[in-house]
Amino acid sequence: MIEKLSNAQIAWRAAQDIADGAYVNLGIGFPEMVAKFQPPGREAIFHTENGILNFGEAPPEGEEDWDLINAGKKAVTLKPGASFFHHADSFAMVRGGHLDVAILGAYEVAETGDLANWSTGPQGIPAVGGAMDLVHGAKRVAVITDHVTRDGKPKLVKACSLPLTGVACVTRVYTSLAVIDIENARFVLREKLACMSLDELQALTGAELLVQGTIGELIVPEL
Amino acid sequence: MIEKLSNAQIAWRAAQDIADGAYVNLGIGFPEMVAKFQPPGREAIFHTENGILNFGEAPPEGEEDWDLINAGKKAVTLKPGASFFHHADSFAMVRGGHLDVAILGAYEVAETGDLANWSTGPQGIPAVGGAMDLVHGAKRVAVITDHVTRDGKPKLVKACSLPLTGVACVTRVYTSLAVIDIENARFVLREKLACMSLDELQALTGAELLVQGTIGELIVPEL
Amino acid sequence: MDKTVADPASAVADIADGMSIMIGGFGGSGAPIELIHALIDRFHATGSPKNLTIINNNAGNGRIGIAAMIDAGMVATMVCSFPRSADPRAFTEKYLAGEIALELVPQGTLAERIRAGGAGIPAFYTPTSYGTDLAKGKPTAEFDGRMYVQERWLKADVAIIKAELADRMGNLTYRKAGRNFSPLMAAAANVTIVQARQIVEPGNIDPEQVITPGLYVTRVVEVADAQQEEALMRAGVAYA
Amino acid sequence: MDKTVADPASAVADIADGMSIMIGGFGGSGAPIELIHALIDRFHATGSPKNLTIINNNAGNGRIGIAAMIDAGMVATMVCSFPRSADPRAFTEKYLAGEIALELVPQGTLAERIRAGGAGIPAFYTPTSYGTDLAKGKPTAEFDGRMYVQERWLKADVAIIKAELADRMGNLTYRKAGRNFSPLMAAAANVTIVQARQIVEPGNIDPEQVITPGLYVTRVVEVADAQQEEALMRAGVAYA
Repeated sequence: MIEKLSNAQIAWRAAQDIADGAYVNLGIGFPEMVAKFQPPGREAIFHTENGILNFGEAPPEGEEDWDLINAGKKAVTLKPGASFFHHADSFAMVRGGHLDVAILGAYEVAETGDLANWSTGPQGIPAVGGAMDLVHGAKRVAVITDHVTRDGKPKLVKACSLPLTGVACVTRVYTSLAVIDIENARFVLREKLACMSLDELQALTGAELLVQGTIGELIVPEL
Repeated sequence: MIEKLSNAQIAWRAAQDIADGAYVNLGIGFPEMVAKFQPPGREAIFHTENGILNFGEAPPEGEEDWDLINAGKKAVTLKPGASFFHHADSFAMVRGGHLDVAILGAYEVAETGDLANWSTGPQGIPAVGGAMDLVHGAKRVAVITDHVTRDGKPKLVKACSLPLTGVACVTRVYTSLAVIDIENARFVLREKLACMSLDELQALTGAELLVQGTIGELIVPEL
Repeated sequence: MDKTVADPASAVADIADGMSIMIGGFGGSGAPIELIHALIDRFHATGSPKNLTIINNNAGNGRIGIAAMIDAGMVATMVCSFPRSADPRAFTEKYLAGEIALELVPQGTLAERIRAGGAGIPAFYTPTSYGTDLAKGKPTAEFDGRMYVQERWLKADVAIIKAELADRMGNLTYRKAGRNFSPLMAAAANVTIVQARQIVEPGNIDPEQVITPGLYVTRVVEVADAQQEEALMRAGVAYA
Repeated sequence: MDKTVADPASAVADIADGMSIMIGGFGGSGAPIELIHALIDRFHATGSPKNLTIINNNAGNGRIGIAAMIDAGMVATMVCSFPRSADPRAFTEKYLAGEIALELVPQGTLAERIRAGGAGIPAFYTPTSYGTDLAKGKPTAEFDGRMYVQERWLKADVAIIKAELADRMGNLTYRKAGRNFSPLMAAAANVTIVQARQIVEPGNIDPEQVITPGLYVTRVVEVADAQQEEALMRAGVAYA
C-alpha cells in the first residue's frame, strides 16, 4: 500500500512554488489550505474574488465580521497593505492577468490542460462561481488534487468527461502522488513519491506521463 | 438689422430648460457659460469628463489648484456632495446614459440630428476630446450656437458638410435667433425672436423649419 | 436635492410584478436585508411583487433574505454564479421542482456584464467560459490568436443595495468587502434603492472616498442597525 | 515587499527605445513631471529612450513634460484625444512637419480601451464615433436596434503616473482630479512606475481608500515637492 500525501501535504508542496511577493488566488475549499504553508520569509499576497487583496487568516471564533469574508464566505482578517474593490475591479485583476498564481481543485484534468471542476453532470444544482474566470486569468494556473477519485479512477485523463471549466488552462498539477507539468498538451512528470515506481504511477494516470530528464523525489514533511 | 441674442443670452435660454436636480455636462468653451444662468431655486449637478461630479465656479485668481480643473483645463471649485472618479468611470456615466443633459457647441447641425463640432477639415490638428462620447450618452443632447456662421451661412443644415461628431444625436438647438427641436429628422421651430418673421428665419436656415402649433416668443433678459 | 425616504417599505414601494432586481451582496456581506424583507412584507400583505427576476451572485442562504423571497414564491428566475450556500434549501427545492429558472453566469462575467450595463457597453469579449457549456450559443471571435466569447450587458429595472454612509444626494461608501457588486448594480439599474447605515449631509463624505456617486442613486433610507444575513442564518432565523 | 526606489532616474532606468508609454494626467492635473523629466535627462545624456509611443489624453503643453519630450525628438507617435492646449507648439510643429504620428481616439473610448487592456477584455462595443471618420475601418454591429463600433483594448510596455500616497507595497491614492487616467494605465501596462508625494508604511492607507491596489504597481519613488505642469507652463519654463 502506497502512503499517498494528505491534502495538507499536497497544499504544502504547492505552497513551496509560490514566490516571495506573488499575488495568489486560492480556490474555495481545499486550495484555501495552501495559505497555511507559505515558506518562512516569503510574503504572498492573497486575492479573493469578492474584493479583497492581502487578507489573512480567519479571526478567532466569535470575532467574525461578516462583511469581511473570502470567496468561500469564511470570515478573514486583513494584513497591513490590504485593499477593497468592487467585483468588476476584482475580476479585472483576474482576467487581466495580474495574478501570478491561481490554485484550484479539480474533478478531472486533461493532458491538454483542460480542467473540469465545476459540474458533475446534469443532475443537481450547477454552480460555477469564479472558477471559469480564474483559469483564464492568472499567469500560472495550478491544480491540487488527489491523484485518483475515491473509486480509484484516474483524475488525470486524456480528455475530460465532465463539463469543462476551461480549455488548455492548467500548467501544473500537484497530486497526492506526483507533481506533473502540462506542456505542449502532454503530462510531463516532474516529481513522484519515492516509494512508487513510474509504472505504478502510470497505471493510476489516464494519459501517458512523459519523462524529461530526471524525475525529482516528491518530499513533503509530516503535517 | 435684427438684434440677435448674445452668447450669454443663448446660454441663459438653454439654462432655463435644465430641471432641478439634473446631472449636466457642459462642453468646453461657450457651453460652460450655461452654468452661470441656473434659475434661482434650481440645483443642477455638473459633471466634467476628467472625473468630477458637482464642481462649482472658478476660484479667485491666484487660488487655483491645478489638480482641480474641468475638461477645459480651467480651475474649478467643489460643492458639497462632490465626488472624484477615474476616466473610465467618468465616461461610464456619459456613455451609460446617466447624464440628463449635455450641451455642446456646433459648427453644423443637420435636420437629422447629426452634429459636426470637432473638425473643420483635413488641414490643422484634429482634436476630438470627449465630444463623440457625450453625444451618445446624455439623455438629452442640446446644442448652443449662433444661428449662422461669421460669413452669414446657415449652421442648421440639411446635411453636415464637415466631419461628423455623431449621427442623429442632437434633439434641441438654442441659437441666437430661435429654439429648434429635432424630431423625426426634421427641424421643428419652437421659439423665435419676435422681431423676426418666419420667412426671415427660414432664409437663414439651411433646411425647412416645421411649425407645429404655436411658435413661442424667444424672450431673454438683458445680460 | 434630497433622495432620502422614511423607511424601507416606502423605499421599495414601486417595485412591481415581473421586474428584474439586482440585489447587492456576496453571501451575507453587503446584503440589504431590511429592503428585501420590506418586499417580502408587501408580498404577504398584497400578493405583490411576484414573478421577479433576481440578479445576485448567490441564490440565498437559510430562510432569510433572498432565500425567504424564494420560499415565499416571489422569484421566477435567478441570475447568479453560485446557487449554493451553507443552507441552500430554498433555491434547491424550487429548482428541483421546476418552479424557478436559473441563468448561471461565471462570476467575473456576471460582474463585467453588470458593469457594461452601467457603462453603455452593449457587448464585450472575454476568455471566460470559452469552450465550455456556458458559452453555448454565444458568438465567439479570435483576437491576437486567442479565442473569446461575446457577452452582453446586463441591466435591471431596480437595484437594491446596502451602503455604509450616504449623503442626501446619494453619494455612497461601503463597508469592507460589503462593496462587492453594489457599485456596479447601482449603475446598471433604472432605479437604485439604497439602505445606508447612516445618512449624512452633503460635504460630510470626502469626495476622494465616494465609491458610488449620487447620480446613480434614486433613493436612500437609513437603517442604522441593519441585520446581517450570515448572523441571522447562523441563529436559525426564518423570515416569513 | 518593498517597491520603493531611490530617485526618478532609477525608477525609469529600464524604459527603452521603441516602447509604448502610458503617461497619467489630464493636462497638468496628475502629470508625473519628475518622471518625464528623468526620461528627458537620460535621452540628453545617452540618446535613449527614443522612438517612443506616448499614450496620454493630450499632447503636451508649453515646453515642459510631454511637450518637452516631443521637442527633444523622443516621441514617434502620440495616441491621444485632444492634441491641443494653451501652448501646443511642440506637437503642432512636429505634426505639421510630418515628424510625429497621431492616433486620435475619442476620450471615453481611450479611457475604456485602456480599462479593457487592464481588465483582459480584448474588444468591446461602444456607440461612440459610430458614423464618423474615427470609426472608419472598424467593425460595427447592431445590438437592440442601435449601431455600435468595435474597439480594441490598449496596453503599453510602461505606465508612468503620479500618486498622492503610496505604501511600499504599491497601494496608491490620488489627489483630486489628478486621478483621471492613472488607475486605468496602472493596470494596462507591463511595468507601472509611480511618483508619489509621500511613501508610507503598509497599513497607513485605509484599505477602503486605496484606489490602485499594489498588484498593479512595479515601483514607487517619492517626489515630495512635485512640480505642476500648469504652473510651469504659466511661468514660461522650458525643460531641455
